[in-house]
Amino acid sequence: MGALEELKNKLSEKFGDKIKLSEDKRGVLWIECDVSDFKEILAFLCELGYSHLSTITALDHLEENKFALIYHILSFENHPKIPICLRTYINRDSPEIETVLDIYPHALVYEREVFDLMGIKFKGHKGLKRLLIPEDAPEDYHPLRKDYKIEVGD
Amino acid sequence: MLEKLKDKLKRWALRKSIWAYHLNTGSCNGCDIEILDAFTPRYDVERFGIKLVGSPRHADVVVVTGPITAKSYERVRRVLEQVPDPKFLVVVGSCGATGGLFQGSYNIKGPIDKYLPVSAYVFGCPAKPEAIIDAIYKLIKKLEEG
Amino acid sequence: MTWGAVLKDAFKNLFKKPATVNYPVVLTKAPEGYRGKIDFDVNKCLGCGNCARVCPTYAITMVPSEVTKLKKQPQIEIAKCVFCGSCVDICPTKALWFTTDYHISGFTKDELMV
Amino acid sequence: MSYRMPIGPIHPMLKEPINFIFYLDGEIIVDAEPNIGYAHRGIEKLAENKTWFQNLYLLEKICGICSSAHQGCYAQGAEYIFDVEPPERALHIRVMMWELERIHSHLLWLGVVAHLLGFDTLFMYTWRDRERVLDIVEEISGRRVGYSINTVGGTRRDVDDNLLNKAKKVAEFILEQTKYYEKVFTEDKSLLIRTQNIGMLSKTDAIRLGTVGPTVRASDVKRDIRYNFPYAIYEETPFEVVTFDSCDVFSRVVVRIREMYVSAEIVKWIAENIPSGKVDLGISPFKKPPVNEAISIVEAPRGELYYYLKSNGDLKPERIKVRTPTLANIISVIHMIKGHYIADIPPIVGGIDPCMACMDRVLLVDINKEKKVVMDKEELIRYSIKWYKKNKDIVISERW
Repeated sequence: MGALEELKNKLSEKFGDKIKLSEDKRGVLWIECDVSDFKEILAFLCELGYSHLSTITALDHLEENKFALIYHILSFENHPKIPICLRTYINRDSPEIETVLDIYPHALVYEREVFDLMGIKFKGHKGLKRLLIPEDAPEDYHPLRKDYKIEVGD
Repeated sequence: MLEKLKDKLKRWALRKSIWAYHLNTGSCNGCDIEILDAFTPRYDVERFGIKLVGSPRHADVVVVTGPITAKSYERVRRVLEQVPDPKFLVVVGSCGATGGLFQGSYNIKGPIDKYLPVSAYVFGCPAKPEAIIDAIYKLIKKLEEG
Repeated sequence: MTWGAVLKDAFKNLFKKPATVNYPVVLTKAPEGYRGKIDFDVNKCLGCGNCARVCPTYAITMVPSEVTKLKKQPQIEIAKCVFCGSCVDICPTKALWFTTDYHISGFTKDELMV
Repeated sequence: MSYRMPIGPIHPMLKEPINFIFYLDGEIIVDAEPNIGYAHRGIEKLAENKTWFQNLYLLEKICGICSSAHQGCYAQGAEYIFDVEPPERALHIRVMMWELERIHSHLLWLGVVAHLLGFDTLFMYTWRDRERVLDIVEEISGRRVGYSINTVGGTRRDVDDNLLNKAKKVAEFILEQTKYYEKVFTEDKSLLIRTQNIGMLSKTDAIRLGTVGPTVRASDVKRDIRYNFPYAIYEETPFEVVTFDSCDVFSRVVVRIREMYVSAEIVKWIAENIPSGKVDLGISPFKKPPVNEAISIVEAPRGELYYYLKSNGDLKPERIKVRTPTLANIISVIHMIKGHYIADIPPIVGGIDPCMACMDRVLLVDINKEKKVVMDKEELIRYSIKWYKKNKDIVISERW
């Protein structure tokens, strides 16, 4: 696939060993990078044409004691047919990460949802409040974490 | 004797024009569009005098859909207090009756019959408009006998 | 819309059949593939419990019975059932099937159906 | 003097609980703050406790109007995870159900917008025509709403010839009905007043605020998942992206009406050349998937629907992330509504076809006069019609 190879080369010569590129059968590009320079990569991709942040997924790796945060970005104009998922890991005890509101202003609601259900704080996000759970819920009540168990029949 | 006459008159008046009020406690809006369908030309429940009203204050039958989610619980309670007294609850959809697919979720405050007696259930996910009309029709018949 | 168009349209509607189906008098028939109330034939049932495992709302519980080979038979609770039909598909001996009866309403919740 | 006007969640304008808090300066809306979560049922946590096949029916219940979009998107994602390829005929049936659902969802929305502007007869008209689509869908899948026709590896039911002919007849009926609605919505004076240059969303703002679906296409941005990231069989179907450039509620109405043409064409094309063959791969519901993760993007009637699925080889998925299109459009509603009057709240918020928005119980707190006015949906609509008549002497309907 021409566009994918060209995109991968552009990324690897710009960031070299800081990122790990992998690609799955459906033509989705998965990038893995360190927390320190994930914003730089996001900014670079945003200029490249990836102007739409679909959503932010938070994964709870209980055993390795870390959270994974995946930024799903799409480009509609010049890189068609290649969705990109950028994955970074943060420590589970102090779940803190930079906000991306300056690159993607529409991350406002996605970051509030991740904070609400998973408990990851976004530094620099002014209106960080609960989105889906009632406000009077206890402070450390983050139901999507793996250690919060619910029993469902079966 | 006067008491019996007054009661019969009240029940006759209620039977003739039931005003329904639709209360969505966080449902997936499958049952809600079926309830709305019952008021559109094809099923048209206005033939029985059933009218969809905008506010709980002039409602006789409260048509409830959805498992009560944590956030809408407080508002549901406040709305149900405002419905005048001879009120009947018709629960539409299996998630209203027993929590259906959403049983056990952390954000569900349980089916509504934990808090208020429910007079009629319409199962099905979502229930067909005819089933909703059938339930309200059965309710009217039950009202006649008292 | 100009004044004329409204009149033309209203006039046309005069001769159209009314869109209302007067339901309680004329019982509308659901199409034959409709997923209504589930029916169950106990002597076809093996008692394997596949339907109980596959049901997304855990509406089917296995109840002891003496008719089936494995001494168990499903008991379907209509209030929990969402009529998805995964039990009908999984049943090896087709002991469960859909009827086209959609009058699934009642005054009490525990109209369990074996 | 600015008011703080909460619009409560119960008995919503669009039948769903959501709460907006508007900050008013007299009649002009200065700022708004969405307060969602009233319909949050914790589905992502439930999905982690049900098996891959049980989730098919759980995720279908996220939204009643776009249930097939959710289930199709999940089934497609699960097929990436199980690494299987569904048969061609199943893909054709799945796309037909998507398009039929888009038609009846747009018809429903046209009726609701007409109702919000006080035009109830049009609401009855659109919903009466919608019944035709619901009938054919009921025959194909067995139920009017929540068809649960998809499964991992194909579809659960086959379609025989007379169902296909009926689908074609419904598509033709929809084609000439949309001509009628296009005439009504674009020429009727009272609708034009309430929808034109209201809720402006310029092209750059639409991209900046990440709006999706018909709302972004109404601001002249060529974004459609079926065109940019084609999935299932959208490469072969006759399809072109519908955009309109007047960036207001009126252009959202036009985009949705024109999309019904495209959907009806696709249903007709599928009814004509659907390949024969198997419909389901017959994967047993107790099969364990390999360790894998996948994303699946689908164009739901309201916009781009994004699924992220992760499996760790167990019978139950490890994580399922769902991002519904309305969550993306909520931010643009806040941007659009600034500077308008209270009377314009129903059309603007209704304009993005919110699957979770509500406007019914308006509580106007008049701070200095300490007078509380509680208005509900009907009164809000009447208030806006009266207000237009008094301030802008525009007569919308003679009832007042």
